Amino acid sequence: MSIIKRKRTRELLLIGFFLAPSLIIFILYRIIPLIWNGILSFEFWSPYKPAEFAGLYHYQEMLFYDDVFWEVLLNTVIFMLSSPLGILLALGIALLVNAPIRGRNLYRTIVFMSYPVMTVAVGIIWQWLYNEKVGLINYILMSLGFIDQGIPFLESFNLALPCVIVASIWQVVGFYMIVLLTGLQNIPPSLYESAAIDGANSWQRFKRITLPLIRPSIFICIVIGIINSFTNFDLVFVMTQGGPGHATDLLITYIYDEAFKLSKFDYAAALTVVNFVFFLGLALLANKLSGGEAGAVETGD
Amino acid sequence: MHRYPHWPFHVTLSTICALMLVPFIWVLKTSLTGENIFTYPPSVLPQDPHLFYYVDVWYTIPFFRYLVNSFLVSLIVVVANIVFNAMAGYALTREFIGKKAIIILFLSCMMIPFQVTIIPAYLITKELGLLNTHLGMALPVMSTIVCIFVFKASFDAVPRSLIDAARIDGLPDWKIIFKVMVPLSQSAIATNIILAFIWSWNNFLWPLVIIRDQHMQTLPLGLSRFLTVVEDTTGALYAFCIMVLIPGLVIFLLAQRQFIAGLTTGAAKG
Amino acid sequence: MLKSIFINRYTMTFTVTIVVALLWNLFILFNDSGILSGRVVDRNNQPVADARVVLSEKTLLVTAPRDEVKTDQNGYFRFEGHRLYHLYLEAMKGDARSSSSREVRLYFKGQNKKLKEPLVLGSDR
Amino acid sequence: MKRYEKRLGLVLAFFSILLFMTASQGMTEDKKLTVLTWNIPYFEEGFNQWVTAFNEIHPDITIERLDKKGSEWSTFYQTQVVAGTAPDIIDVQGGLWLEYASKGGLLDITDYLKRDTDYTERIYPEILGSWVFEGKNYGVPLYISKTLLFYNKLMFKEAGLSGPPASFDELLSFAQKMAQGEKTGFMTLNFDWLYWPLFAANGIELLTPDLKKAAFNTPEAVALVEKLAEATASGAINKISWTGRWVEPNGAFASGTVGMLHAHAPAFLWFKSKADWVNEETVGATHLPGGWSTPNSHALLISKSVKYPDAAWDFVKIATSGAGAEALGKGTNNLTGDKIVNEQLFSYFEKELPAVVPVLKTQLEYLDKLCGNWPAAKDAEIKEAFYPELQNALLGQKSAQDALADAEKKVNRVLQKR
Repeated sequence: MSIIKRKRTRELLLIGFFLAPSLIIFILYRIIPLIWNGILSFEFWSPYKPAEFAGLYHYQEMLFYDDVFWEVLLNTVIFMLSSPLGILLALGIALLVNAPIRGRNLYRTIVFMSYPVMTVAVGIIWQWLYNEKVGLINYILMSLGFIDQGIPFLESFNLALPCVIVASIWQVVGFYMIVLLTGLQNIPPSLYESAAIDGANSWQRFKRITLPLIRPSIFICIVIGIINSFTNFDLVFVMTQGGPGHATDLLITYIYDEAFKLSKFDYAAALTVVNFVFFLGLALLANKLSGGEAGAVETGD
Repeated sequence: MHRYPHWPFHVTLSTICALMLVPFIWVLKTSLTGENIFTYPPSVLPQDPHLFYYVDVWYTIPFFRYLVNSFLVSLIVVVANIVFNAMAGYALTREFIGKKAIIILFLSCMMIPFQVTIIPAYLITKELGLLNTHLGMALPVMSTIVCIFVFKASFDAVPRSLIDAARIDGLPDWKIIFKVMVPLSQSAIATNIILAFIWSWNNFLWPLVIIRDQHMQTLPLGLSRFLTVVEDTTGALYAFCIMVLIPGLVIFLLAQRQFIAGLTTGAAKG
Repeated sequence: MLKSIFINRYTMTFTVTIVVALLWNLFILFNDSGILSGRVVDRNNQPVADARVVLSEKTLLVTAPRDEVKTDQNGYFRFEGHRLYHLYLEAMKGDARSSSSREVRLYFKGQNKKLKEPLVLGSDR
Repeated sequence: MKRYEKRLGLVLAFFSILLFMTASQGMTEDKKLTVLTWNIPYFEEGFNQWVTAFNEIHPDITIERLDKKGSEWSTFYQTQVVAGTAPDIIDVQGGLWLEYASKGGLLDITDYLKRDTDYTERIYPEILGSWVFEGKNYGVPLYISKTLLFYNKLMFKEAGLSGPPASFDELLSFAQKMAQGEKTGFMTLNFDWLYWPLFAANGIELLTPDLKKAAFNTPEAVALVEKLAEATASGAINKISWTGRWVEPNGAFASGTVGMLHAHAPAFLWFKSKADWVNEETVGATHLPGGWSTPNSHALLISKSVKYPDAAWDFVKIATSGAGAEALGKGTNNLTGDKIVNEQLFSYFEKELPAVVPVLKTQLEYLDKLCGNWPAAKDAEIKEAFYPELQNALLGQKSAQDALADAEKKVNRVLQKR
């Protein structure tokens, strides 16, 4: 009994040791800042003044008076709900470039390439692509005779957000692709071989083997999609600055503006807390839907 | 394996790639001609392309110095990421009390965007005495949750029988990781290398805030030199983007060769 | 096992990059005396002797002269020791000027270069 | 079997050496002043001249120079303020300083200005007045710029127009005449309050004179916004006017498809270096009908936390007057706040860059008709409350009436809030 117990303690120590470096980094750079934000959200504070207790002032302000908050929250949710499109596209691409075909390295590189490009420059290019008068998309549409007049994509309240989402999918699809590709790599080919012997067609093989086994990767992608909806900051910042009106403002761009443009750090902190609670709830839901434990799977052998 | 025609793959992938490349072609073209993007009608082929904007970039900022700094920081980040994430990822494949709590903690850490942590993170880094250092730039991204989960997924996929066999052989845990799990998780390592490198390489706001010394600046910070209001530096701006992009692509090309289906079983024999 | 750490595709790529960079710098070392030579001719393609050739640099749209030489009797001129990579040349003699300043871009500071096309004096004034 | 262990060992050893190396780079504290400039990284030669001149009076103080681009400038500055290491001398654009001044983060320099009359007399009083908050001076002009109207003479000729518009209605009708296909007639920059001259020209005030309430919701304003929205919908006004920053509008004007551009003076240098066709004969520079303009000048201000205020003030004087100001003017192709230096600069530009002279001349005219520079403590918040609503109206999402009413409500709330 005691041997087992000792072994168990040792194992726990080991697990603790393994988790420690990552945990320390996250506590320093995530948890403490979150607590800082949490405290700040109940205060009146600016870099120049000592803090004063504010109670729920900022939260009341946000929930009852700030209609922009609700607008950007809605935008963020729309942005997030669009992420499955990107994931599906990426899954398709990942399956294709996972096949043993010639030149797949090239295809992978091209698809991935848009992810590491600096957003500042790409943002300007996207703005031009969407431009009403001289943009490429309108030019092509007009040359093909679909329209007579350019469509003001980014200047339209209804089209601006979808346009930013398309650009964002363009940027992030390569990222999804490699995460999914990693998942596909984890599937032992022997499973396919035995399934093929059993006479399963490719759709059945996909449904019965591929999909269940890459569930963890899909979970990661969904989480990334959620995160992306509030960290995809640069692209919005460069392409539209949240405009027109607040049509493309996301929570994060709004928080950043409130904090650093308007020096309302206390209010931004309250927004941060709400943002955090909301998205944590969603991530936990995703965790639950994917079978708990960040989408763990047991390989059946 | 199975015989099927390859051409539908090529057709589909070529179409996708062509679409993906459109914005990129303009980046490349502008870096070679410096032309006005807003010219109408748009032209696909560059006129009088030349490489001199790249020369401009090299000399207008201390490019080499920044390159070395970026490289050092990324090296720290990549190595730390592989080690720390593999360790944490392995821990999460084991059963222990509070595992659920740790997973939730990790998930919640992901939900805190970097932009809202700037001020406290700065103060913490100041307390640690790491302002203006490579390590200070690297520290916040030395372990990343996405990659921990990538590792966890890969480790989970390692056949139980293999681990049990190793354990019966009396191998301690850390040996199991580095002798059984890691060799079987090559694609996870590759993903880690690629992502950690790119995140660190493109990191902009954090180095901007904590670095005051000219000699410690990293490449993305050179960007502002090409966005001044009084002179047109379009060509140099895009050339700069390409130059910053290339190392990331090289790393991708090198690491992605690990993505070869069938590795798991192949290695399982040994 | 040492082999696998030190010789793999990462280190190989790195080494090759370093070697190429070294070779390039070696090349620069032997070719950066800042020699820029060329010729000045008039509209009838006759060499112009004793013309002033001004080498200048543009900083934010403003031209700043950096050096000046005169052509020999065959119309040849030669600058030495400049440290520029983007410069402008203009030739003048009396009232005649070259039509517009010639832009010269180099691959590194002070790259030695011989202009193939001569500067044409008084082409449109 | 031992491969991975050794590999790991080597990697870890290497890693720890790296850690040690980077951690051991300490920082030294000495007597120094930090100067934070705003997106002029190319301005090095002149900056070093300032430092040399400064070190002649204060040899014991070193100058640290930082430069940040507009979008990150305030993020950097405020982080430093919180950490207690605020840069001492800061170069600020537009109305951002109001926020800091109203919260007590900036040094009051009124007494210095009163003491050093030989300095103060050189500076344009109207421009110096731009950095007065509640009766106190906080800043002095580093370089001056305000909005003006650029017009594409080639497009004017094509449309049969002879000269710049003389009235606001003419501005709109000219714009309408030039709009066709990919071409548009008019475009304005919109960041800060750069579009406000359009409103000022029609007699619209943003706030009441005591800055306590919104004053813009008038029938005239509704009529104007309706007119602008109509012109925007018809293509007379380019839509980038209401969404772009400066790269896109300037780039569009440089491509030769925009008839008139309402922008600040530095825009000229940018699109001139962008497009070969731009010169005195093809691009005109004039005032908006009525002469109204929004200043977009940069000022040097001093942080409250400065350790050596007298020395900092000396540096500010060196940088903004005499030889230092001249270096700045030549180094950035701008005019300065120093009257005497500007005369020298004009003769310099006439010789070196004649195309810019007519543009710069406009910068010193109509100094009595500056607008969009209200000394309201909540300037930035008012802007955030007002502009999105205006965008709604201009891009046809809301009626002008509704948008202005909503904006009025929001602006008043900002002004009443603590």
